[in-house]
Formats: sequence, structure tokens, C-alpha cells
Amino acid sequence: MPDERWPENVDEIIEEFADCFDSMERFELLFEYAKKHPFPLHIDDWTDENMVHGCQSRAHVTCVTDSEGKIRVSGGADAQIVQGLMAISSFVINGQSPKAVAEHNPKYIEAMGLSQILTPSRANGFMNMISKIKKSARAMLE
Amino acid sequence: MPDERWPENVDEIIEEFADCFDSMERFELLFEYAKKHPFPLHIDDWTDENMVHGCQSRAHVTCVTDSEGKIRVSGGADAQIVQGLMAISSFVINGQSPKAVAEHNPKYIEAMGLSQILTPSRANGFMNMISKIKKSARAMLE
Amino acid sequence: MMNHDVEAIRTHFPILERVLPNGKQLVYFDNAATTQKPLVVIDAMSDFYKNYHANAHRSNHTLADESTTALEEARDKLSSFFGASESSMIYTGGATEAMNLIAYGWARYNLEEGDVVVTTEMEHHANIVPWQELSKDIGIELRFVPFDTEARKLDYGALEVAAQGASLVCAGHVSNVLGVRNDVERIIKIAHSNGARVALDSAQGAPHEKINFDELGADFCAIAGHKMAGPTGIGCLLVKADALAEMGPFLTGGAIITTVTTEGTQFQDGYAMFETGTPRMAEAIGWRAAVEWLEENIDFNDAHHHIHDIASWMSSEMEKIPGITIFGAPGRDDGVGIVSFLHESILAQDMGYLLDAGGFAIRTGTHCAQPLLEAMGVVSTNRASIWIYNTMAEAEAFIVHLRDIVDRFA
Amino acid sequence: MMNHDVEAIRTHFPILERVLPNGKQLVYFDNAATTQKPLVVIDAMSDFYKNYHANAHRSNHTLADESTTALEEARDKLSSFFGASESSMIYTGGATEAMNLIAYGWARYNLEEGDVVVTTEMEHHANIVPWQELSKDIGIELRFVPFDTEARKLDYGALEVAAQGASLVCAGHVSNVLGVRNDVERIIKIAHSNGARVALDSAQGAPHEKINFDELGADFCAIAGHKMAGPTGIGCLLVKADALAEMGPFLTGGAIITTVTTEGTQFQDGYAMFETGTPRMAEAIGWRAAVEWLEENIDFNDAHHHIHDIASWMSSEMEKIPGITIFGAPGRDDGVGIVSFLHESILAQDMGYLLDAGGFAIRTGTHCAQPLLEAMGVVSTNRASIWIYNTMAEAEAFIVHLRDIVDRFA
Ligand SMILES: Cc1ncc(COP(=O)(O)O)c(C=O)c1O
Ligand SMILES: Cc1ncc(COP(=O)(O)O)c(C=O)c1O
Repeated sequence: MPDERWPENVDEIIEEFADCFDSMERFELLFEYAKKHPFPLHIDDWTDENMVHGCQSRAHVTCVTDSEGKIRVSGGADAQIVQGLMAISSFVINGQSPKAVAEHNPKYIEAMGLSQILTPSRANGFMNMISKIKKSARAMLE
Repeated sequence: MPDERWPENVDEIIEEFADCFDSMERFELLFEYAKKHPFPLHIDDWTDENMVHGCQSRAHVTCVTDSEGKIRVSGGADAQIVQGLMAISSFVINGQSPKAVAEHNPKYIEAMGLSQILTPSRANGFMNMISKIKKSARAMLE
Repeated sequence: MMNHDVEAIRTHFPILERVLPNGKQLVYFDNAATTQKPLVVIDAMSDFYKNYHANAHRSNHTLADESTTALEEARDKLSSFFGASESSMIYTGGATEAMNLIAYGWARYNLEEGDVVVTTEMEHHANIVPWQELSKDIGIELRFVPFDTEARKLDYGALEVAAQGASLVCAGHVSNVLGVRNDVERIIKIAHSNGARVALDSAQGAPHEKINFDELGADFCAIAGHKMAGPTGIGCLLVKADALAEMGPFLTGGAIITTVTTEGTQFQDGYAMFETGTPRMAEAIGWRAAVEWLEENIDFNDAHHHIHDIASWMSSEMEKIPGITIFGAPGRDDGVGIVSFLHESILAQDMGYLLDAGGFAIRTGTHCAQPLLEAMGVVSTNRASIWIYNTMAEAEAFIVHLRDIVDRFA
Repeated sequence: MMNHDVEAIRTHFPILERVLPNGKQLVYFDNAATTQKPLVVIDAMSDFYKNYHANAHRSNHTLADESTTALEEARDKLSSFFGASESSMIYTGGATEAMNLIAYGWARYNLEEGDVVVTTEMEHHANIVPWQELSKDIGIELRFVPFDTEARKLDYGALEVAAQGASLVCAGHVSNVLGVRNDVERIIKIAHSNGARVALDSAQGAPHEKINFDELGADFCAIAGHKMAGPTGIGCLLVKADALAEMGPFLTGGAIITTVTTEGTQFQDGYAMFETGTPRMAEAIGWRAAVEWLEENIDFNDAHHHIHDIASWMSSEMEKIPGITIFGAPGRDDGVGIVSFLHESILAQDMGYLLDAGGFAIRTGTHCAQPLLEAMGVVSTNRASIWIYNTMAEAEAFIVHLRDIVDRFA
């Protein structure tokens, strides 16, 4: 089951976050990741269709396959913290098959100690983003 | 001070009520008094002007002086219990001078054990009636 | 009754221990006015204020986030409790405000002069006065379906006629005066077959049956939290999606908008258009605790039998007492826990006082349903209304006391 | 500050002990959104539900009577607290509903096409959107008095002009974004000298000064209980007697009527015409407890100095931090405990999260006052709002944390 374990490349990120002393350091790291998002979504592509609902600020996500049929997620958010979370999940998800993504479980967030800074509705916004990505992946399978 | 003590004739009524075993007996007595109101107000005289506000049912009271310049209170209420209370206060008040009535204090209610059955707004309705009578009495003094 | 453990249920309601100033133990038979609250409801609200209170839907700090989550989880819980998952639930201040929301938020946007609204003679004023006001303001025609005083039920034949050409049919779910449950399924069918929308006033229905709004098929349904173990100050309007799409703003201000400029305002879609101002947070949290408590402790079917048995026994005993008239039909299948009665010589208000002297809390008066009382030819009734925590022993004590009253005061 | 014993005051508010999931002690600086509640308020409501809850104004049994008394004593207490003994107080669900009550219950009965309503650019949406809706519905002319962004106050000269020929002038008492107290006395004078009625939105005024409505001379005044230590779900509209006489029914249903027949309805007079449905009993009882608590524990003058000192110190410290802009004028005499600010490179929402990481609860966003933000040329601000239980030590910790944020995230 792909749920059971996250991709290897995530362990490194987990460690980085686990090494943080407190929430402030975790936020610093998230700000850094925000800048490193591999496929930031250009603001012109922030459409109603790809909007993530339930976020406190604007957040948009798209999900396509590359030439090898692997998933590639792009994301854009005005808040750096949200953009950072998007970056991390795209590191985790990108390159996986649609089938794997359709069954994706973002457990790593907890391992990173991020659940501490994800208050209920922030977590909710994040989960909505993951759901949106999974839904796109499922649609590709049909 | 007329506040300090109620008229003599009231002691008898107080005793009657004090002898009651419980609220139900007190209510029985009130029902009897209702029938004994010395000057019931005819329903045709239940006008807006003489209405007592704050009662849960309709209650009306008028206050005039007799040939000797003594107060005479008439009252009418559709609830027997209210009519009973009216009867008792007219027994107490009738025959007093406007000056005495203007300073009337219905302490006897407590001595009768009636405060137990006068829940806050019933007591309020009763006090409004007494106020209305006192106001009429005061007006006569001017 | 077997599965309705009334003694266990009673332990949840602190107020049932109350002793009145006259020394009598409270027997609370005024449940149609408002029900009492289990401790979990009271505590849920205190807990909110003591631990995580902040303004929902506004800020993004932890407390605000916890409050928002609590408010929205309450909405989800309540929606699913009322079987309205495919519909929308709009929080209101109570059932009355929910009826007004239909009048202001739907009717004023969709009806015009000459359009027909049907209501019934059996209604609570909350389902009459808003329509009379609408009639004054925009000239709708208001039709009243009579209450059949012989059959002691709504005149469904007359409804069939009145519904012809109507745009909206409004009806009570259960009469607050008589406890008669209307055949709402039939009312909905009649209305819809005439192309009319249907609004149910379920203030008295929701405490007695599990409403499944999506299945029921009504377009609107008004519910009051305080009549079903919830706190004061909250209720809701359930609305079908297509009816919601026809609604426009009513109370306006913050929270319900996307943009406001000095030129004009863009409103949010869906239920979010109708909940302006600081939300009734403590109230929503309390109401949610109430329906969760109901789910855990009450089987609505068993509760109905328990309540029905008590009311029906009471009314049959009362009929044996000389001078007493019973209204409605508490023993009939459509009787829902209310015994409305009068004594020929003891005025209703005096009756209320005399019952109170025995510790019995009932309601006397017009029950905000004057047209029904007029149809029945009375100016008030005494109403004992039974709910889940009342016992047969309370009913027996009531009958003993009532007999005593009639013996001594009639 | 001498007489404002903030440590003693804090002991009354259980939530101030709260530790967040991130291990930080809560510092609650979101008071303009809603204030916290002292224990006596929470307990007064629990006590009601546990001991004497029943529906007010309906039945005549002991509990109903006690509830009615509590509700009416609360009204008396609140009226006298707000100095409205010669005026009327109508309970509403909050300040927003109070503003809507002016629009629906007064304006719709007294204004017609072309009549002028004046509001300002500084208002909360609750004092804008109802007038825009009124304008759409009946064609009133709506004039906005600009906010002078240089002087950081309302443009009173423009108000003098706008008020000419107006029927109603509406203005906020204190800006919820900037904490600037408007010169309401002057606004009232300008309005009345033009023959217009005046409506004050005192949602942010009432928590900071003792309102004396009868003296003030405004015709209407909207207040929210939850912003001044009271519970959610209650507020009021204060109304001068002659303005009340011009009002007509708004929300309709039970309790507000004298007679209802199928032919029509007679409404009660005075405030009683406006409070339909089951009253917000627990809420009124809680709010009463709140104002009694305030009377016993707070001197509004001393509290004002305490609050002003904190906000003014905070803003002067914040001005020293590179990249931070302060809106409003917290240090000025008309500053009432709000510091609205932005950092040039840290987005408001991120700022909110980062402050929350230190335990600081502030609000970020548009504060339901988009026209004001537009006038100031921003899309959101961070707002720290101070109230009676906040301490200088909290302010100091805030500044330390804010500096840290700017050092690390700018
Ligand atoms: C100035 C102002 N007016 C009106 C309101 C609305 O008050 P409520 O949310 O209690 O309806 C608020 C609160 O957000 C406010 O700050
Ligand atoms: C049938 C019915 N409809 C409406 C209402 C009004 O409910 P609320 O008082 O919660 O507004 C009541 C309650 O009195 C009722 O019994």
C-alpha cells in the first residue's frame, strides 16, 4: 500500500523539520520551501477551476502528467506558508504514477511536526488541496 | 407612619391565611375573597385608562372618594386569583384617607404568606395595581 | 417504552431536580414552549467560553480557527442529523426568524402582486404574520386552509382546492396547540403537484421525530434549537438547493460578501449569503451537543411511544373529570405529546396558578395561535406538553392534583 | 492606570490561562473581533439552564415567571447601563441585526425614492450594505463621507455638505479597523441641524466608553454584547421615543401582537413590536451579568487610559521596526486601543500565522471594512486590539516577537 510509507526523498525533508527547535523554525523552513516550489503556478493561471476551497487565502493547484505519465503538481498561493506546504507536497507527489497519487496519504506532515502549526482549518485547507490533487489523479485513471 | 402597620381589620384576614396548610388552601381562600370583593368593577368599566399593566390577564382598578372623602377602590379581573388579591387590598385600603393611601405599603401580603404564591411577575402585577391606586390617591392630594 | 430508559435520561437534566419556592418538586410539562437542556449542552457552551472562544470566520489565529471549526462541524453535524446533506442549512435565531427568512429572502424575490401563498388556520403566528405582512407589502393573496374542528385535523380537501395556482404552501408539521401531526408528506405532494414550493414549520416536529429533509422533499423547513434540548437563540432554515438558488440577501452586513465598494456589493453564494454578523457560536456548539446527546440517548421511535402513552393516558383520565374538555386527539396515532384542555368554570389562568401550586408547569393562553383557537371557539387553553424525560408517575401525580383542583375550585 | 488593577481583572477570565497546542501561552489581542467573558457571565447562563430555564412571556408557572423576570430585569439593567432609561432598548442578535432593524423597521417606513441616507467610508459593512440594499429596493440616494487619509480621521467638512437634505446620517462610533473614535457629538449636531435622524454603530464604542444614550442625543444606537464581555447571539438597538414611534414591524410572528385573525394582525406598541419568537434569554442574562461585572470591576475612564497606554506604546515601538507601517493613530487622544499595521514584505496572513506561533492572537484581513481599506490603498491589515485585561507585559512580549519575525522572515 502506498499509504503505508512515503517516498524515500521525503525522509530528508522530514529530518530537516524534525530538527527544528520550535514552530518559528518550522515556519522559517516553510518560507524557504515556498521559494523552492519546483513548479510555481503563474498568477495568470489562478483560475476558479483550480482554486482550493477552504483556505483562508487564495490557493490554486493544477495537476498534469509529464511525458512519462508521471504526475506533476503546480501550485500558487499568496501566503508563503501555504506556498511552502504546497512545495513540500509537490516534492512528495511529483514523479509518482496517477494510481499512487490517487491513494496518496499525507502522513508525512505529522512526521514533520507540522500538525502542531496546522490549526484545524489550516489543516483543512491543506487536506482540500491534497484531495483536489487526488481527484485529478483519479480522473486520469478513468 | 402608616407604613409601619396595616389597619386593624387586616389582622383577621392575615390570621385566616396564616392558618392555611399550603398554597392550595391559600388559593381556596383567595377564590373565596374574589367572590367577596366589596366593589367589583363592572366589565363595562374595564377601560384602557384603568387597566393595570404587567398582569398576565386583564385587571382593572378604579379609585374614588366617598362622601366623607375616604378612598373607595373597585377592581375587576378575569382571573379569580387576581380578583381575590384585589378584594383583599380593597378591604385594607377602603375607608382610608387619600393621604394614608398615598403612603400605603402592602406588607400584609407577606404576613399572609402570599408572597410564596406570588411568583415574581404575579407580585409585579400586584405591585402595579397598588401603585396605580397610590397614584390616584396622590393625585387627589394635589 | 421498553427501550426508553426515562430514569437514566432524567439524570442528564439538572433542572428536573428543581424544588419550587412553595416546596413542590417541579414537574415540567411545558415542553412545547421550550425543552430543558441536558448537562452536556450547558457544559459544551461553558467549555467554549472558557477554552477556545474567538470570533469564527474572521481571524486566523489558533482560537479563531478552533471556533470556526467548531461552528462548521456543528453545521455538518446538524445537517446530517436533519438529513439535509444534499441541501443547505442556514443558522437563524429560531424558528420564527427562519420563517421570516423565507418571507424576506425567498418570497420577496420570487412573488409579486396576485401570487398566492397558502397557510393554514392551525398555524403558530410565526407562520401567519410574515405572510400577512407580505400581503400588505407586495399584494400577494393569502389563503387559509381551515382546521376541521369535527375531525380535529387539517381539512385536506380544502387544501387541495387552496393549493391550486399557489406559489407557496406553508404548513405546520405538528400543531403546538393540539399536538396533532399534520400529514406533511401529503401536504408536500399536494403542493408540488400544483407547482408550488412548500415551507414546513417544524418547530414542533423536530423534537418528536427524526426529520429526513432530503427525503421528505419539502423546499424549506424551519426548526428551533431550544425546543429540542438545544440552547436559546438558535434555529435553522433547511433549504433545497434549487430553492436556495432563488433566494436573495436578507439581513446584510459583514461576512456574507465577497467585495464591498462604495459602488456596490457582491454577495457570497449559498447559505453563506444569509449569515451576517458574528455567528451564534456558543449557540451552535450547544445545539450540536444537543443533537449528539439525542443520538446517543434517544431512539425517536421509542421516545414517541413513551410520550404518546403518557399523553394519551392523561387525556383519557382527564375526560373522566367532570367539566373538562380535551382539544385535539392525544390518543390518536397522529397525537404528539400534547394535551390541551379547559375546565368549564375554572379560567385557564387560574388553572395555571393552581397547577403550579402543585409543582406542575404547563402553559395557559393562546399559544400564539389565535386563529386556531377562534376556529375552536375558545380564547385560551391549558396545555400540558410531554417530552422524553417525563414519566408516567408525573402524569399520575398530575391527574391526582387536577382532580383535587376541580373538587375544590370548580 | 493606577486604579485599573489588571492582574485582579485577569483572574476573572478563565480563557486567559489557555496554552496553545504549540506550547505558547495565549495573548489575546483580537478584542475588536470579540472579547472574552468573565466567569460570572458563563456561570449566569449555566445557572439559568440548570435552575430556572423556561420560556419567558408565555406561561404563568413559576419557572416561566422567573425567566420572564430575569429577561426583563436584564433589559432594565442594560437600559440603565447605556443611559437609555427614557428611550427604548430592543434586543437583537447583534450589532448587525440592530443596523438591519433600522433599515427595515424605520427606513422602509419613512423613506422613499430620492431620500438621502449618509454613511461614511470608514464603516463596517454592517453600516454600509443594509443601505446599499435599501438603495436598490426603494431608490434612496446613498452618500459616503470620505475618510481623510492624511488627517487619519473622518472628513467633517464633507459631512457638513453630505448631511444637507439628508433624512438619516449613519456613522460608526469607533472604527473597528483603526480604533479612531469619531466625534459622534459633532456628527449628531451636524445631522440634527439638517433635520436628519442619526444612527450610531457603537459596536466598537460601547466596549470602551460608558454610553449615555439619552444625553448623547442620537436617535438610534447599535450595540453588540459579545464585544463587551457578553455572550454571542445578543445585541441591542437603542431608540429614542420619537424615532420608535415612527417604526413599523420587521421580523414578525408570535409575542409581538395583541390579536391575530385570518383578516389581519394588531401589533403591540413600543419595543415589544420588535421582539418576536422565543427571546434570547440565556444571552440576555449573560449580557446583564457582563455589564454588572463591568460596573463592579471597571472604571471606564481608568480602563481607557490603561488601554490607550498599551496601544500607544505598541505603535510607537512598531514604528521603529523597519518595514512596518501603522494605520490610524493609536497614540492620539481619539485612539481607542487598536493598532493596525502592515509589513512591507510579510503578507498579512503569514504575519497572522507567525504571531500565532508566538501565542499572539490578532486579526488579519479586511475587517469587514473594504471601502476604508480601499481608501487607504491596502487590501488587508494586521490588527492588534487591546482590552481591559491586556497587560503592558503582553505588549512587550508582542514587540519582542514581532521584531524576531521581521528579523527572520522579512
Ligand atoms: C464597527 C462594527 N460594526 C458592526 C459590527 C458587527 O457586529 P456583530 O458581529 O455583533 O453583528 C462590528 C463587529 O464586527 C463592528 O466592529
Ligand atoms: C409551531 C411553532 N412554530 C414556530 C414557533 C416559534 O419558534 P421560536 O420561538 O423558536 O422562534 C413555535 C414556538 O413557539 C411553534 O410552536
